[in-house]
Amino acid sequence: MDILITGLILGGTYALIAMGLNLQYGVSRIMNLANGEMLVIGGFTAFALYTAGQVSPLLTIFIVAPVAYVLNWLVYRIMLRPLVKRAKSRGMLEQDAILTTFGLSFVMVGLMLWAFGGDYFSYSYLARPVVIFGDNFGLNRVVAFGCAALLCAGLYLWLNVSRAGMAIRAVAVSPENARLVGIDVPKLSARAFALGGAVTAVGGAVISTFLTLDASTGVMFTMKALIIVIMGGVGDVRGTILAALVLGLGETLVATFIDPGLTLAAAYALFIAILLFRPQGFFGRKPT
Amino acid sequence: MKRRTFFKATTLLAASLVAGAAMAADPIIVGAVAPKTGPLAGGAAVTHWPNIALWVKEVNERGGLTVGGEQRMLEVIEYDDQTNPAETIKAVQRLATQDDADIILAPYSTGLNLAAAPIFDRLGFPQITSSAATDQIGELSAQFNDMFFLLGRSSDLAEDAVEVLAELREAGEIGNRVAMVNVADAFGIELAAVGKPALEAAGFELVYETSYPLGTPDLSPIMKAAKAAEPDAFVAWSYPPDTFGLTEQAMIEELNVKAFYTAVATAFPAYGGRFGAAAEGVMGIGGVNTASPAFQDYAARLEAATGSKPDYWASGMMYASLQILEEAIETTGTLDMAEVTQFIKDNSFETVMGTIDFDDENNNTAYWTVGQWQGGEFKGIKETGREGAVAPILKTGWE
Amino acid sequence: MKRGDLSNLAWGAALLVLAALLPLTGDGYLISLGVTIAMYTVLATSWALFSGPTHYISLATAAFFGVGTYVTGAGIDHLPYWTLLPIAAVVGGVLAALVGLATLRLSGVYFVIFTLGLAEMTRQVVTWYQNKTGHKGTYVLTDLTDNDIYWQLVALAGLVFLIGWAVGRSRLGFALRIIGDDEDVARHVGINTALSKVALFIVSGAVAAVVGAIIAPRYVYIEPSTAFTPMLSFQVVIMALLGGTGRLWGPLVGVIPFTLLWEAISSSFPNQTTLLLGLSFLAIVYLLPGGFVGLWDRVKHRSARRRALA
Amino acid sequence: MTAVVKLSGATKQFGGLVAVDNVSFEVQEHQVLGLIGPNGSGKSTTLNLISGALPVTDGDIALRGREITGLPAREIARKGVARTFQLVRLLPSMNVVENVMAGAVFGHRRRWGASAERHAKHVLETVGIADKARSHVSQLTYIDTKRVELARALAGEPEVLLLDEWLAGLNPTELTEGIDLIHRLRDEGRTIILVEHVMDAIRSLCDACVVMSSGKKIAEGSTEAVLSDPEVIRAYLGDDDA
Repeated sequence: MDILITGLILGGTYALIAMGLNLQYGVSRIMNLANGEMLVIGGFTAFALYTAGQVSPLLTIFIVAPVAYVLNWLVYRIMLRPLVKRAKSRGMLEQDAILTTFGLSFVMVGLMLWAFGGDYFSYSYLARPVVIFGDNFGLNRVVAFGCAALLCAGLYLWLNVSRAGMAIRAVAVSPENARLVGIDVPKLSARAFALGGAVTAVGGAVISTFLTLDASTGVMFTMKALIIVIMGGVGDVRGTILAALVLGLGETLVATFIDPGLTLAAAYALFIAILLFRPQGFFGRKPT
Repeated sequence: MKRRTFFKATTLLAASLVAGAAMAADPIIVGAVAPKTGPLAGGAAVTHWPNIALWVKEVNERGGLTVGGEQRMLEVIEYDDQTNPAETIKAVQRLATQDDADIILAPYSTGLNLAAAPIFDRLGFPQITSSAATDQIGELSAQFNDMFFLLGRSSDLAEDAVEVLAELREAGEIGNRVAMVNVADAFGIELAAVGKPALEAAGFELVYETSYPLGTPDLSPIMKAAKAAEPDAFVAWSYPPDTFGLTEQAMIEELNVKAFYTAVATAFPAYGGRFGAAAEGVMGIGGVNTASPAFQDYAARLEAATGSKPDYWASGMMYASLQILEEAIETTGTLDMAEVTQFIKDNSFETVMGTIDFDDENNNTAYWTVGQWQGGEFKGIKETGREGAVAPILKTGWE
Repeated sequence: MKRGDLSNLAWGAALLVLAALLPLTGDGYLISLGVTIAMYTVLATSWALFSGPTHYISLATAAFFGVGTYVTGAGIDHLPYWTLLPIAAVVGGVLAALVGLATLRLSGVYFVIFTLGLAEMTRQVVTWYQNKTGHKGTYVLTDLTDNDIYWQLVALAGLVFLIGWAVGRSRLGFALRIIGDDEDVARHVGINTALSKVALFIVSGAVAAVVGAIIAPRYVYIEPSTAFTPMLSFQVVIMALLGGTGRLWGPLVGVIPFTLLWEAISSSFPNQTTLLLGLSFLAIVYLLPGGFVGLWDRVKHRSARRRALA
Repeated sequence: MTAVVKLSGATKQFGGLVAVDNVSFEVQEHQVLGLIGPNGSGKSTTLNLISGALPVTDGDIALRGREITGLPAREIARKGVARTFQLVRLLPSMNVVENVMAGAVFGHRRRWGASAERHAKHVLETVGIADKARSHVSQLTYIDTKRVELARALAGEPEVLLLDEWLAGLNPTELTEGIDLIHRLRDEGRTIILVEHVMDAIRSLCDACVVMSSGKKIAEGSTEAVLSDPEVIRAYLGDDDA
């Protein structure tokens, strides 16, 4: 039981890391290698506000989200839109996006170093045990899981019920056809990208309550997020949630029953195995 | 080189405000290479860079280093090696040949120092490492004559931690059951490889033992399993992110052992800052004599000058390495590095960490191995010849 | 063999000899730059041998490179150095073959992420194994200088160019171009697409492993974080794409300016290195689509048109 | 005499949908067989089964009496089945002669180097665009792209040629040229299976026809007989017009 809960909680963390990228890659077709840096920026904001003014990270997210939204919207409009326009094919856009966002990740790390230095930022928030079914869990992780659940449920409902959400899903499925039914694809792509960035930054703020970050750690999160998104299937919220939970449970199971030294290796092995048997991920459509 | 003139202009401007007399002499060019980005940037930002800033500031405020009867200002050229040994090598080369550096400071971390060792050796520059812990000191100093080691042998660091536990056990304070974990990365593996046989040789019962990869996001399965094994002592050969993570998990799991040890970064001020009173009684790698006026004075100056607090392990050693270099240069009165190196080998030095004297293998044999958080400071409790060790206390819960 | 081929070979050999003369300058700084350039030339060119025609972006370079450094790290105390290079090649090649057979049916971004995961997984397995066996640090203490390492890399570069040149003229090279254009067509004209791709993937994997094995003595102390650094994979891709993968010499013209730019930025702006690298990187993507080869082709195309008009 | 291609009970299911349902027919040496039927009747899928683009769910396919069922496309190509695609697929980074060489180098009969190039040029002459050998494929007219693709298929000297709506989309002049071209191939004695909608072409080119509707074979026989079969007409035009 406690393994199950531990795994689920870790899965929630992973969902926070990956959900934003899923929107960015699934809808806007931008494989954003600067995703992890956006997460670290969210985490840093939470750290700064908490240490400076004892502002709860859970309140910080209401500042982080709109700011990150605007920033990412600008990034898309200014930097990525021209690439989308000039790309002749999906493959070319992917290649350009990899290069651009890789450069962007450098710029963001550089800005963070310049502004805040390279030190670890680490603080203690809600680091006390909470008892669930007779076992101890970190309150901050449980809270993070709650945030992840709310965020995922919210996104899922919004994408499936609201008009804008449906339009975004239409773009995810087929930008060409979405255009034909009168959806403003560039506008929605920008919004989805911005929303993805906001979600990632919020995730970073929440995660910083229990993970120690520094300006250079972003790439680790980018890699995890990429793996989860690909495992779940591009452009499907359910897939990402499922993949995050599977990964969380898998790592916890391996850590508990086999050898904690193999958790990360097992995570990659799981990812590789899933890709081999289901190259399009859990919920993905066949890659074209 | 445009940059050089720019640097020169700014340092000279700053210098002239403090000591106008120094204008006459050419500055001494000090080269510094260490991570500002990459995985080790966080550690270097605590332990390495602030010391260089402090040293240069203080020396220049004094009017510079006296070389050959002439006071010369220091001019630093800093390079970021991105935690990449290839960049370290390139940057040291660049300092030596393009920037004509008079002094090159040792890089940061075991790996980067060793990558740079062949060039320092070829250049004939002394490389006083303050953040390299290795067991190959004999072989290394035989191959690289100019390489000095301040931080000691990794085996001592691990063995002494075990010794502290053994002493607590002999005193009847703790039982015989030890849970040991380690991060599966270079230094963590090395420490565990020494620590495990040491624990066994000391007659401890290893009730739980495992490793975990660097960057494990959730350490709770490990802590749960460790707790389930009901240990009397918990030992983790850990690295910065997981040192924090393991401590937090121990609090959450209410792992109430009487001896709790985490390795690298326990001595960081950020550790005490994050865990506050809960850190009381936590043991870790390193330590200093916090009661020594020299260290207290150094800590105060560092914070005043750079805004950052020293860590209680390698920071002081880093500053000591600069003091040694300074004394060697000023006493010999030359920038001839062969002479400076020989002076370092032949003499002993008074530093913020106490007297330092290198042995035949260029090793500083007296260093701190284990420290413990006591009353908001990380005090040295075990050493290989330092004064001021305090007695260890037992960990009493996490409140 | 045509006359043009002969002259190309002669030019290549001449340039190689010229490159090999660099250590004679005795300038340690130039040589350390040379090592960087030679290393990335080998890695990017061998990367492009596979990824250029097939358009499969592989981020597995670090996996092979890391395995190579560990071959040297583990073997240096037991075997003569020279035997370690072929061993590294075999180990890298076998790893590439296994990975290739398993994954080359993945397409596009799936392959990209897979290879990224592979590098991490290899790293995890290597550290796990070291931990199991109670390893006490991997030291590679040799008498090899930067000059020796440089010459080895230049020789390897020569070999890679020769392989690339031979592949380009072979059925295999033609098959890969067809695969890159349209894999379905390739299958239907009778090409064993999987085998062709794996063959080239093995070449690039083996070469990267040998590079790792050659570089290991330079690092002295082998750590997983530096041996398997994901940055290496990204840099190789970026340099190759900056040069352009359409031609054998493409990656080379990417590696040289990129290394020099990198060097200029890190030496002139040590505190803003990362920021400025990122910015110049973006500038390259926006101003030089298709890399230098693309630029070259456009210029050639334009002048050809002008000539046609005149 | 064994048939060049023989299908026995070939079946292809996509999930619940049976696209090709238990279809059997044979093609003899030097025969041109038309595979006809309304849209969505499974003709192109049948062609894909023969070429190995899709694996069969059930049934057997043989080439000159040797089983090719379940073989990958490249093996089938090497054994002597060459095809064109419904939507022309040329190799965009290559010029015309290189496109054709792709077939000559890797097809049924393999050539390399100068010999492959000579052969490719020869085939280009056959299809009537030898003068454009060095052109880039992006500069070609529509019918010329079709010619190149046909030449690529021919270059491997296949046992049987599969043409998937090769004449579709051509304007009237081009159509005449196209039909003439295939006529020449037929006169050379090649074995061809063509999926086609253009009735004139079917009448003038095909020795025999197989008619499919909703995945099933509904008629088979000489072109004339098949085209006058009331059931075929009904399948094509719907019940109202019959």
